[in-house]
Amino acid sequence: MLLLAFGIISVALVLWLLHRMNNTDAEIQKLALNLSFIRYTMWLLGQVVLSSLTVTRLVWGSRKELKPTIGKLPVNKVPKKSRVLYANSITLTPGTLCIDIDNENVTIHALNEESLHSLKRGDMADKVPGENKGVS
Amino acid sequence: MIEIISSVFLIVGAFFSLTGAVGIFKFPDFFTRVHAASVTDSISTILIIFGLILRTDFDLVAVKLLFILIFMLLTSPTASHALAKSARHGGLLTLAETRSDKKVGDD
Amino acid sequence: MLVLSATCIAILSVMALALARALKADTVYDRILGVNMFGTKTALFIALMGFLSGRPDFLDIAIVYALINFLGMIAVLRFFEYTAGDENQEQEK
Amino acid sequence: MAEIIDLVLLGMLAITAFNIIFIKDLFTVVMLFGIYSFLSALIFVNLDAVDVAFTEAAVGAGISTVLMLGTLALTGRKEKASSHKTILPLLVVCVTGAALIYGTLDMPLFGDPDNPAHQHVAPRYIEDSPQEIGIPNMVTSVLASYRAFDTLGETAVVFAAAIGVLSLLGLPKRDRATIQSGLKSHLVLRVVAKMIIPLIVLFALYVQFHGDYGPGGGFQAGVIAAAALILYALVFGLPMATHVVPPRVLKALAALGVLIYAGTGVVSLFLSANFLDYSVLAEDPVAGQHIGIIAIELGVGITVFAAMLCIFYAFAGQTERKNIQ
Repeated sequence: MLLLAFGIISVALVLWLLHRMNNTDAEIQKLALNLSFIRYTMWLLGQVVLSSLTVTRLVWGSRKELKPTIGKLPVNKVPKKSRVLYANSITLTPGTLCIDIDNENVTIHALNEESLHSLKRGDMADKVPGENKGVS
Repeated sequence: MIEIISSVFLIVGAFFSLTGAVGIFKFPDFFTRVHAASVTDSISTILIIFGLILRTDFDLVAVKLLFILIFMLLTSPTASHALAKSARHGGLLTLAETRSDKKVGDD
Repeated sequence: MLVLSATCIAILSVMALALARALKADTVYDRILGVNMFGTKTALFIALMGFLSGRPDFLDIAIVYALINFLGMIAVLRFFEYTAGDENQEQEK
Repeated sequence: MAEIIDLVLLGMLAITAFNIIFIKDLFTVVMLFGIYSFLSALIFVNLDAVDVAFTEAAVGAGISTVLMLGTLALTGRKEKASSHKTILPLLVVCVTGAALIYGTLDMPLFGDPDNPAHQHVAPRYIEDSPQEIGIPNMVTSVLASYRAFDTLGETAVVFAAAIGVLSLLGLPKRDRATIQSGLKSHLVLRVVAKMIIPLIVLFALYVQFHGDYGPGGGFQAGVIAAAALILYALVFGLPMATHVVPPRVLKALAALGVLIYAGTGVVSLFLSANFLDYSVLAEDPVAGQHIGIIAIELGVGITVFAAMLCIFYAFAGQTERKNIQ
């Protein structure tokens, strides 16, 4: 009972602090925990496994296969809210690393051309959840 | 049964972890090494934490493990990204750029 | 139990390798990478150790480790923003 | 297994320490000190000293790394070449070390139940605390009840440290400055930091209120909560942070924590018991103990949080002032 009360107090305190922070920096984030987000997470897990295998092959294989490249991708298709999620997904999948993100482009460092190409095809950009229906 | 699945998860996770650790020595420059480190951060963390969750009674301990997993999956790509970004802005060149700068075909 | 011990040892050697990377680094960024990797592996290691010794309340410490590691990374990056420029050249060999 | 882990950890600790001695780049030294703290906390974990490890990880690896980096930003990162002769100090250190090692030969064996330390008051704590205090985490019951007076002293020390730093450096003013001082260009960092800061604060409060049952307590909780706000200040800039938690509130909070702690003691005095004897705070002595422990842990938490954040504000304010000039 007492612990429950403390729990409620804690949550209230955190919400109040967050409210103050939101008022100060005026950067409010909303993350919709809906079905599409969960589906995206599952898909991302699969991608992580696949690309980990690629990097593992590169680590244990010879150095010749290693052809690091750098490239820019447009992010116009990705809604503004989801861009950070997009950038972090790129970094999370081994083999591709997001170096920079601005309003138009993400700069990506990839271990080989193959992984850069698969990003260019735009699977991940299409799958990132968020209001894809053009509001952005 | 669950025990076996958990063991497989743990061992594969440990293998990926070691792979990443070897990678940070074997890869030639900073940016490629970040990739190697991200193997240990993403897949091996996921596998090991899931392997441990399967060993709990799915109580508070499992929730805490899940909390660690979410926390790490949020922070570690962020840390890699921020580090790579400041390395880039600090003027560190990637391998391809260094090679084209020198105009010499090394190794 | 054997599997847990084996995983523990594997993570321990990963930590040792990360430490070696942090001690012997070409650039300062490599060093930070090593330190960061060391920190994340430590958090995992504590979680494993809690299961190995049958005391999962160690997990609280693992959480603290993950958190503090991130804070340290950010502090280091912030330090760079301050001292960037004048001292970067001498770091790159 | 535990012995092997201990040996490996000790080995890594020694290697790190030697490297710290020989490296002249202070920035690297600070990072290695972070690793050093992590390693020593790991050793504490391995020795089952969970609460100590908690503190070491939070304070040693977290806050002090941040503060040392803040200092480096003020002073510069190269160690001055020493002009002293090194032979004599080395000799003194070697002799002292040898004497200390010789001294350990007289010490009782590690983990020996006949150790004087295990004979004196420890058995009484271990045997009586379940009935007298009735909380599962014995460390908390020793720290907050049996040894409450010592802990009051420690809290006062933290408070005094904050006062000392403040009188030297001074607090930054609360202003909505237009200076861009955070990591403004790191979009990803800002978004993720904003997401995890509530998680950290929530975890800190969990540690605060759960200290009677698991590892942790007021001290650790205060440090973690301060870490969350330090993260905020690092990412969004000091002016923003001073706007969220104004420095003058912090000053008041630091004093308030000590006041709560000592006030609990005074209340028990008025209820005709000894200073900080909580048994009289409720009808049932055990319940009274519980109330007292929660109250003083809260006091410790508030003071530590406020003091740590005050010290960070003072350092960061100095750094920013230097940067503007």
